[in-house]
Amino acid sequence: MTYYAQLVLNGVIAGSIYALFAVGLTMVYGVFRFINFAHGELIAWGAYLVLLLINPPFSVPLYLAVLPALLVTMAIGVGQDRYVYQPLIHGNRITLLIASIGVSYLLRNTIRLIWGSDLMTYGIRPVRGIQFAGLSITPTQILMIGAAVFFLGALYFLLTRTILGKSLRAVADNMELAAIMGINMKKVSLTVWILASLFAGAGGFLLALDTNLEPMMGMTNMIKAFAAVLLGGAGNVWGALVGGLFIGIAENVGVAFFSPGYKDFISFALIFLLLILRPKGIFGVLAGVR
Amino acid sequence: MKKIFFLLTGFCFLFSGAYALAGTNEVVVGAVTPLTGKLAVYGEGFQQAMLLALDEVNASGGINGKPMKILFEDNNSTSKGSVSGIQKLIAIHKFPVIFGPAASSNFLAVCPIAQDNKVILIGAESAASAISKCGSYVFRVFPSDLGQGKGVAELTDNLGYKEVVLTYVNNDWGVGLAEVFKEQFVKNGGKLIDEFAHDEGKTDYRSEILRIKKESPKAVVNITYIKEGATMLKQAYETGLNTQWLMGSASKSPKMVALAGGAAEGVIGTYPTFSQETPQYRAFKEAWAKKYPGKKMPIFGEYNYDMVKLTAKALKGAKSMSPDDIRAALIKAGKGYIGVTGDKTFDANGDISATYGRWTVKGGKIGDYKK
Amino acid sequence: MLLEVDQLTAGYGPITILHRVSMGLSDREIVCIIGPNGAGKSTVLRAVSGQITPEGGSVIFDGEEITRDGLSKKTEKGLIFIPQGQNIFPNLTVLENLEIAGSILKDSEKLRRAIASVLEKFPMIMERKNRPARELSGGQRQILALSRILILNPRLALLDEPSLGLAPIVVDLIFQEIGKMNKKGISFLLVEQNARKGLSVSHRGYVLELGKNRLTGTGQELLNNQDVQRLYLGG
Amino acid sequence: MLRIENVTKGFGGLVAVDDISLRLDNTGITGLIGPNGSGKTTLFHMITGFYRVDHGLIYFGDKLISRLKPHNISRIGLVRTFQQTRVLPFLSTLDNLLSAAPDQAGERLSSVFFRPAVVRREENESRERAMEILELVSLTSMSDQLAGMLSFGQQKLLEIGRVLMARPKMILLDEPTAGINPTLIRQLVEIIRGLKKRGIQIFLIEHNMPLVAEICEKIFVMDSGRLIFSGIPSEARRDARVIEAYLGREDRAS
Amino acid sequence: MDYLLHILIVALIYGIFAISLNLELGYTGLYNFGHVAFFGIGAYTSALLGLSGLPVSLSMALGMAAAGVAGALLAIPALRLTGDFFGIATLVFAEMVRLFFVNERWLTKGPMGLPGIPRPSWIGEGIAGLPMFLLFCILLTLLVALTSRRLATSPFGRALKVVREDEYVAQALGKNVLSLKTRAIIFGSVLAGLAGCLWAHYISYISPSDFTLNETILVLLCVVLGGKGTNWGPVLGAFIIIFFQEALRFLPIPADFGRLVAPLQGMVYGFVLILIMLKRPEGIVSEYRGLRQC
Repeated sequence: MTYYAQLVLNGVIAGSIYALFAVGLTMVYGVFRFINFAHGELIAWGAYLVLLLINPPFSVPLYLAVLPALLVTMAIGVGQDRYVYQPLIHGNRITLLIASIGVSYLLRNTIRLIWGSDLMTYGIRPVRGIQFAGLSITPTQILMIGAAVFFLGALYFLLTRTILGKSLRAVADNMELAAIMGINMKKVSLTVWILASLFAGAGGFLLALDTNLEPMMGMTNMIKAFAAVLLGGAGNVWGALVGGLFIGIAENVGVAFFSPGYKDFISFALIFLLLILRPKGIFGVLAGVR
Repeated sequence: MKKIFFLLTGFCFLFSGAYALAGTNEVVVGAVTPLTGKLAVYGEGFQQAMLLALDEVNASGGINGKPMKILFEDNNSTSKGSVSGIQKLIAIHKFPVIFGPAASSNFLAVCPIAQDNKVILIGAESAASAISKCGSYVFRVFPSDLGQGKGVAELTDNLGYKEVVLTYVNNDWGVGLAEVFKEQFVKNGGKLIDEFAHDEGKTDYRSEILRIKKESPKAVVNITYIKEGATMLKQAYETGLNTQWLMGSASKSPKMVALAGGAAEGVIGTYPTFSQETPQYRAFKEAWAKKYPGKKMPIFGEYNYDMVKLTAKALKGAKSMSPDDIRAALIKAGKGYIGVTGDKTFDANGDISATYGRWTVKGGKIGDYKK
Repeated sequence: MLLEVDQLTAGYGPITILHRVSMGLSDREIVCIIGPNGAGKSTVLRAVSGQITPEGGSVIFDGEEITRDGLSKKTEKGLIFIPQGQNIFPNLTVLENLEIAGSILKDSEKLRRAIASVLEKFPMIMERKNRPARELSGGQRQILALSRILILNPRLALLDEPSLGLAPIVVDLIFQEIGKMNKKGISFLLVEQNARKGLSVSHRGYVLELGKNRLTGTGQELLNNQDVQRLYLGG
Repeated sequence: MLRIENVTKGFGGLVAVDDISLRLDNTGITGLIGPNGSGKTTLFHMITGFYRVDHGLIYFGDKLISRLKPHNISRIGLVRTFQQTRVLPFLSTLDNLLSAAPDQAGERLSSVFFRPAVVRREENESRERAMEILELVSLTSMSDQLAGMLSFGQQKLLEIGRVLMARPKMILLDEPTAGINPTLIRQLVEIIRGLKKRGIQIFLIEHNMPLVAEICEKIFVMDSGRLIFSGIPSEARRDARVIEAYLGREDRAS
Repeated sequence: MDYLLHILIVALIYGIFAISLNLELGYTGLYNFGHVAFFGIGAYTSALLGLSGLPVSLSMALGMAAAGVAGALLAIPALRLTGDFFGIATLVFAEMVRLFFVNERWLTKGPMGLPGIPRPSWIGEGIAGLPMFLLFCILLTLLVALTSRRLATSPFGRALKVVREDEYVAQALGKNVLSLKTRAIIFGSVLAGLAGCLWAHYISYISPSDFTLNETILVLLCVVLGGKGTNWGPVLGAFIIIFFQEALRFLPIPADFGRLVAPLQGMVYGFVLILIMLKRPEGIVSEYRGLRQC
């Protein structure tokens, strides 16, 4: 039994990070109505920028490296929007999607150019997990869950308690009406990109802290996040959160029943089935605050 | 339309320029090497080792007075890239000898091309047993899987583990080795409690680790690479899995130990070995430290070094630069040749034989395992 | 005159809907625009409010030319627009809808008080203030949309078909509210399809047909005008 | 010819079309009018199969069509236009028409590859007919222009022409005159009358009342999803319920 | 010269692959981001059958058929989706197919790949066969391009374009949208399968890593660069891309910078893709060439 409990716990840890990625992806979808393929690269860049800062010539302590790295990640996110997506926003959504694939390719290969394809780490020594009730969890993982809870809590606060956050939801709800009501669209779109990049970058950092860095890490996790987005209903922030947890648990528990070679297959199959059976997500548009 | 014209002209210019590249006053050998892509982590080390050997060859007079050169073609770690690369080396440069790409899948993709073109193809790190059947122009200075799979099985047996969990990286090399291991292990009376593949290049193997932990095996045979091995060891340590890890040769690397950050302590593995007490090895080690100060010796670097040295010897002795003459010279050169990695006498398949050693990690360093 | 629209020409992309439409509205006046479907009534409101940019003509508000100002600039000057149909945010709560409606107010204390007074005024909305607005009935939604006028207290409100899709009794309620707000000093430019209803609460009316001015007069005059009926029903 | 029996359609809580029954015999030109949101376009969508009916039956001739897919309904001669003009912007004007030709053998892959002569002959015939129609809608000189580049009025004409190309028995026009200038309206009226002379039935939603009065032999009036009147246009003007639907109720007005 | 033959063969195979994607993406407006799946299914089927001793031409035909069947199987559920969601569904489908190749070792030998795939018997093995193989590819490319042209200029092709422009209008004009799209996908899949078969029998070794998203992006780039919805644009695009890839080998890049080539190449692809979308979404050869645009 503890075996399954531990699998679920691992799923929750993985899922909380997927959720961080997914809420960003779904916010962008909610406001701009397109799937940003390059979201994964924000994840990777967040992680790699920290790596850049902790190594020579900067040699900044890890905890000091995070903030500047996240700031640069945000700049990348805002830059994507400013130079690629904004000029295309009124055209075909497919044009946007292809352009975002282009952005993803460009950013990922820039990582390869700078850091190579090799696996990297922050060089932190592994620590024995803390044991309780037969379950094991490492301090880093506790930090991950804590950070995910903190970020998602902050997001909840922002979206439900501040005018800016409410404006953001209003734009996702009805863009035309939001414009009529004098909501500053530029500010809202900037906020969305900043939040999406922040969450992606922070998630990427945490993921790298727990495991390793490699150029494909963004892409791999973006696919998972996308499954979470679909599960929660595209554009639905809380749906994405639950979806992230679900994907995390599903693929981890799935290992007990399938060959681990099929681990990714579970996410993919889930995406495929969800798209076909419930294009609006399990929770549909009705659940939660959008 | 104009743009297309310019583009095409540009390509033509590039292609035509290439023919002028190879001069006649030097002996050039081609190499298809993974400088980019997923195997680039090893490729750079291979390249450095080859260049080290090259320096030594040229310092001692080159190939009968002509300097030797290696032209590296990247293969992007893919079979498509390997085929394109070797096609270019053969067709444009017409090199009679080519050093083949790492990873058996890539090597297997190019070996029929070499064989058909009557070009000598030499591999320094491809282990798949299928390579033995590639043909008469294909050689390797690296032992076939067959031996190593048996080696791991014997190690397991010797250490007294009768029931183990087997996991292996889900690619050509991992699967091939795992199959040889399984056959031998079961034949020796061992039993596999669980057996599964793990994906290459993942950053999270915790669920796989749990699957192992569930069986609480005394030992786990993990046939995997540096990155995957390090991640798994680290996460097993965090999870509190106490077991004896048994590994193959591809994860024997200081880099693996560094990545695993202490969690690699106590791992035991096998590897095709050669004595490190020989003067050849000491010379190599010194030369390496001199040319690449501060850089760790790469995995399989010794084999790449031996490959270049042996090839140089063969080229010196070849009657002409025709493939058949070189082939004969290579076989002759290999006979009784003791390189850094031991005896390089080729058998009928172009394979060498090898002895298998055992490595372990102790105090953060890789050393020989002794009972 | 609070609002003077002179020779306004406007449309969407290649299609021109309004052809040199002119109209005026005095301070504290309710003016209703009526006309058959496709006459361009809603387009007048969109062009005046700044949702679309007019192709020609001018809009003067309180003595100031605002023809090409955008929505938010006009809102700041005291001219607000409440569109027809989807005029609330269904997935925001009622309270949040009110907050967004007043989000251009810089003074948050003032906003808080304004919202409190709106909630006090409409108990049926108060009851559901923390529920998503999509759960409201049609009439409640319209009240919620109109609350924006109470919160922002503008000089002039442009309302597009406030009675659309509502039961007669609710329509009466809506028009009563419009009357009350007008007494407090807010002017209205309405578009109504329900011509009798619209004209009955209005001081004056304009009749449009195919994007052109057709008739004008006081509400009662137009109600009694046979031409109006003919316009709607042909003949 | 078109028979609608007790048709109902709702969206969520809202009943858009409420138990409508009507029939069109060989009237020639029939109008469907009503205030905004009265359910006219919804009814059109149901007749042409774009919406499924919740209840009720629709017959065209003797054929029950209320369960058919839109393309099948189109193929039996009931063809529609859309409220917003929808030409195919990145096809040439001529291709816009050709694409509407019914029963093209060339749309079957087997014919394309194995019976090219048949396809070619058919294409030539279609082309001839398309040129005639272009003549009719005065777009001959625009035949090889991208349809998206035509003026709005020309697009309207092209759309009518395209419907014509489909050899319809009955045409459903959704607000054909919306947003076009009076000259073009006259041209359109002439085209519509020409169609009637060829024996094609016209069923149209229209807001331009004088025009409806001028060209329709019969009209139906809808309000809030219900049919409130059917008869000749001059009677509709005197009908109390129609007046109420358009102008509002008299008793509550003061 | 063999090297040039090799590049030409690869370019032609990608030309066929690009034409097949163009049928869906260019003519029908179906954004299939999982097209490589059919390339892979064609390649694997044909390779497995060829290895089992079936005549190569027969196994190639069966490979194409298998790709077509797979296309139909994908089309039936996925066509319920439109636009970008269809794109994602197909992308995921392709990854599932690849994972199947990786994991079903009893059939595909998994990541070991399939070596020694034979060529058609009338084409010689090895170098001697290259000119013949090139000829074979040229003939097939011409055949495929002419077929695609015949299709595009036929009423069928016109109907596909109507579907692409406006599904509602297509329905109102009596077009069975679902059937047209399904047929376009099947046709596209069969041709992608052909490209896959050619690839497998040419390169003689295939493994699952040859059929990743990267290949889809490469062929997508060929189509949008060359000009989607045009007949020769995709082939032109394929030639430019393949020649560009190979030309990079000739740049005098110092060995130390060798590892930078592939990332730089990827960056260029990404950048070109963005640039095309921003500046010239219709590609080099425009579909609207010859039509007046005022």
